[in-house]
Amino acid sequence: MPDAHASVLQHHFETLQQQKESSSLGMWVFIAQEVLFFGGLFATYTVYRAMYHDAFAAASHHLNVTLGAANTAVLICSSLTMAMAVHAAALGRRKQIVAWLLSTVLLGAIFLGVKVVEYREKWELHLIPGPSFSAHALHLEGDAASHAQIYYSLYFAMTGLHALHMIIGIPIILGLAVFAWKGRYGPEWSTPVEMTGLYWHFVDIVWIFLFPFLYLIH
Amino acid sequence: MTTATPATVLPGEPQLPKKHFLNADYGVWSWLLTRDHKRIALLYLASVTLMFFLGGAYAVLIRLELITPPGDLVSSETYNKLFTLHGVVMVFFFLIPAIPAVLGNFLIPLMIGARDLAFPRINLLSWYLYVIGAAFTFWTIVRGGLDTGWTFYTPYSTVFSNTNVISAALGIFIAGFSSILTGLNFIVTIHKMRAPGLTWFRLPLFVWAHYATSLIQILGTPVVAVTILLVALERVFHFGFFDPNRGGDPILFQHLFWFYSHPAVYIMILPAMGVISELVTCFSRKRIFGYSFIAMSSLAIAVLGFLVWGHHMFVSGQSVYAGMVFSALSFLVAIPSAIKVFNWTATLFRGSVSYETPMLYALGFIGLFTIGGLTGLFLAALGLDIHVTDTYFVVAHFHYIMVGSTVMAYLGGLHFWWPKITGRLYPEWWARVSAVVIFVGFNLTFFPQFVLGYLGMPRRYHFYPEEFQVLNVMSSAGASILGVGYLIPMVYLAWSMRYGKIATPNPWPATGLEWRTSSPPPTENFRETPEIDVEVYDYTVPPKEPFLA
Amino acid sequence: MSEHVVPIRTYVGVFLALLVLTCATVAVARLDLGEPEVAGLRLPLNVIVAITIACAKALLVILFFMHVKYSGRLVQLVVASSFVWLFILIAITMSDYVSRGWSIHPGI
Amino acid sequence: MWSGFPLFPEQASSLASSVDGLYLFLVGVTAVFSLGIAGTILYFAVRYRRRHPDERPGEIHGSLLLELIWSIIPLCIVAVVFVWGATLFFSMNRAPDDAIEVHVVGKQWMWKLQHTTGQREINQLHVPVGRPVRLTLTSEDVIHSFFVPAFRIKKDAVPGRYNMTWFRATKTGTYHLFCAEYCGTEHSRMIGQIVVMEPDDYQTWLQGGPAPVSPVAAGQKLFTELNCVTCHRSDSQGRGPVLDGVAGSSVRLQSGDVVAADDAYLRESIVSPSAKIVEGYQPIMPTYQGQVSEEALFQLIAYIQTLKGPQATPAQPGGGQP
Repeated sequence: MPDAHASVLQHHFETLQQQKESSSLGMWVFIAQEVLFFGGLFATYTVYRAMYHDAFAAASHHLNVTLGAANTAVLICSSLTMAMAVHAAALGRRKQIVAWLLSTVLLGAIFLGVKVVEYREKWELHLIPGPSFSAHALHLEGDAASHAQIYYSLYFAMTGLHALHMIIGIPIILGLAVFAWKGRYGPEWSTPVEMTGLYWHFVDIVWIFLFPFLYLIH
Repeated sequence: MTTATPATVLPGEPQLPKKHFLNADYGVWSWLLTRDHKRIALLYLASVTLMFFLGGAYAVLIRLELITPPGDLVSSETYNKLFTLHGVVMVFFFLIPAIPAVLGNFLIPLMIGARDLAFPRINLLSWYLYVIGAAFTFWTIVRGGLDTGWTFYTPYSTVFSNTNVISAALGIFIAGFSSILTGLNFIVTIHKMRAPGLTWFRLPLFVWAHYATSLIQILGTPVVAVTILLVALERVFHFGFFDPNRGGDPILFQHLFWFYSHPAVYIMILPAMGVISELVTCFSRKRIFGYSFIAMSSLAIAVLGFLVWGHHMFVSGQSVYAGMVFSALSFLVAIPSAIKVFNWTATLFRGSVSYETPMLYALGFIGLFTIGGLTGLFLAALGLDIHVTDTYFVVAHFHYIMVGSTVMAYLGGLHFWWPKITGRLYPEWWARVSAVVIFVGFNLTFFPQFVLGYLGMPRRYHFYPEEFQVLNVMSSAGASILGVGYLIPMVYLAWSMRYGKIATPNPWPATGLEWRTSSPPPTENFRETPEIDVEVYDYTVPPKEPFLA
Repeated sequence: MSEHVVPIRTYVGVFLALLVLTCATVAVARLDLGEPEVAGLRLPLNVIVAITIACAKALLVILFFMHVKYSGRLVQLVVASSFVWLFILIAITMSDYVSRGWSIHPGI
Repeated sequence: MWSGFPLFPEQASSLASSVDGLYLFLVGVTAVFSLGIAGTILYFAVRYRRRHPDERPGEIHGSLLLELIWSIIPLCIVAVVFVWGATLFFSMNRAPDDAIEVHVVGKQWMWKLQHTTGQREINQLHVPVGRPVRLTLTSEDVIHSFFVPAFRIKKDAVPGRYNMTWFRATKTGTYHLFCAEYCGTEHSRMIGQIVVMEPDDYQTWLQGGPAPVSPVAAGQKLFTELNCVTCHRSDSQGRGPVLDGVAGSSVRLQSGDVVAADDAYLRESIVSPSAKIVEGYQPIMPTYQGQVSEEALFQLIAYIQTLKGPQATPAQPGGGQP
């Protein structure tokens, strides 16, 4: 597809190879930035977990491990479908790309749906940090309740930012699916799919750490 | 004015190229939707200049207030907002973007022989993020200001302040991403877009410095972004992160904040050092002394800079042992900085030194940076820092680094590349005068503050004891000179855009690829992709011919 | 670099390994592995196992799904440095908290 | 305005001259280096000024030897400064054992100080010359910083925790006390005085005014009023650990850690009782966060410190003797 080749090469690059490598490096640098962005939260988490271990454990026991584990599996599945989409894009299999991308979106949506269920449960039990927070459901009182509130503050900040990343990712993947349907991606040029894949896998990795850190405190 | 008006162009006089990036297209949208790194650099130039004078206006009010010991000009509430906004505007909206986003943006593609940065759209997005961040800051000001200090220390910022912390925090958060994306663009560009034959050790040191800066922007900025976000969550939704009444630790905020904000000082100073390396070689007409040591010291500063943040917290109650480690590492940063100063000095040796304005700024930079750097040793020394931290000693120290050094380099660089950017020369006589005025004014303003600080005058004080008045008056007097010094270039640079003498492609003359295209450069920078076979800074031969059609 | 087409077998293998590790981390969390003391340091085994499994999973995703195994040195360097910086942030911050309780009368 | 125009702060504590020593050393280093560099630059700039517009000087690439020299010499200097500074820092953080205790609470925008003898002061601290004074600092609201330039000491008063600093005044007189950490609107008014007196005058000062209630007595009263005594009985039959002799001992916790029962630990045990559970006890104690002021906490701790434990028997896990 020489025409497609010419249209995707941006004017300031010499070759398509240079353009692909730049995109890939750019995405990786962006992910490095993301690592440090979540890193601030993980550092906060580490400090308080070491400080208030017991309250964190008690508070975490109220998370639904089954839902968390199921969601982990869903996200891993979505990573697989994303990887398959990238694979199909590299081979230029138009319908396969679309199918894999849409299944990724579906799995992402399931994850978010489960997250909504979990959040609602916390809402009903007054576990949303703030003035209405009550550690009653956790059977904690006094200072332990405050520390449980720190746990829930971190829980919502971390899972919330993670979910936000997914919410940003889903429309991007949908957009890719549209372009894929139009036959934009093939062996010559599939960088957008690849880059979105990297982003999506990164979001998966964040969850891989969030799950044991938030749900499985012993 | 010593320059002629361009009423008549004599034969043999340089002429502007017919087509260049400034006249490639006309109209507001040709600027607001541009993807040309040179135009984006000029958008940044206009915005950071605006922010510089806004921040400067706050400084004027602060210095006016401090002429007398009692707080008689403004109320304490207002005074606190003045220094807070001075800090926020200057740090996040002037110093951090100034050299990278203006000079770096304009020059990096030119210096490496590329047609643009790797991601032109993201480059434009960076500018828009900057503008949105600045808009939030304006909103903060209009709504009544901010009084937390630019450091946003908790729990004051999260629980006690009654001012507009949220909008200010959002502004900084957004501007942070502007900075991250600029860094990302630079890293990819420097890695992937270098002209054929331009190997790493042939790169100008300006590029090396920006590479190191970008590393900090990428690896540090996200941490302060998320920290600011936590402050906002704690303030708006009463999440508990740093509030001691709910078991939070305010010192954790300081760790997270300084993890970025100490390296942020290197975001300001590393590009400045890059500028100085260019200026010193050009005006000594001699290869930089110890090229690889200067290049590597930039990286060393960037990496070591991440390991020293705790030296802002020696009196906070941080563990004594952590304090010792931070102190030791802080001293190590002094070494690469010293290496640079010595190498610049050695570059002059047996050179052919001329004293055009950029060189005056460069020499001024070396002097002020030396003092700023050496006073950093006072603050890294544990037992001594206890006395001087949070006093005017610190204020003087970081102004020597951030204003004395960074702004000097910024102005020096702006003058140096002004002919390249606009195609016209600035009036040399006025420029030299203003360089001297700024140097003198700066020292008069900030040197007394070292003495004040050691005497024990705390920073951020609206009222102060009478015995500190003489030094404060000296400082304010110096500030008025400094202010004039900053206004003069503003005037003649604006004037020269229209009336300045037409510049040749290489007026100094200097080596470096940016001088081998027309002034101003065409939109695509070079008519043909340049090929490089020698390293930059080869001053033994007359300047090479430009790559012109 | 990104031209390398990874066989589907690899993806499925990695996927299965990730699922197995997820089950393992849940299962291990139900056990109390104790906190044996080694050379004066108490090692909370549960935490160590959980982190190890999470790191293994992340590594699988990074190496295979994200193709870092097949990427150039530069990308590998970027990935490594982001985690090194994360480590710097957490480790140095924690060094303050860990040593706050230490006496400043070191037996003199 | 020219009256009293000092260029150097007064030295009024035992540490001041050591800090100034390091300061002057560094001023010397700064002067030598900056004048040296400036001089060299000026000399080069004049000596090698451009004499002809087409002048092309020869190349010099660099010199490894020079790079090594100008890396190693500064490294040696900063190593000396580091050790010097760290030594000073350690002595600043290690109060002599015979120090007078003063409790300091920072609050927007005043300093509240209390002596062990019971005298309370606001924005003023009277101390005898020649005796070490140990300050335990905390804050009721935001972070403040206790700064006495003449003593060269400064320490943040951080809400929720205790920080410590100390000084030994060497000269009688009145010295500035500043809040050095920005704390809000009236930050620059959060100032006070340290009055250093001859020991005899200090004794007179202590005896002047109405007879104060000592913190220990106030703490004992609180201990009873807050019903602490119900659980913390001295006969090991209570639901809480025995407090006799706990202050200054090592306590083994439920988690297996052993912690030193210093002021900070005692404070935490009152406001965050669940954070560190003593081995063998249940986390049943309610928090006193917000119910007991920082000053009352100091009093309670002062009282607990007086509970000596000669009667502690090995059967008491709360006693903490492993």
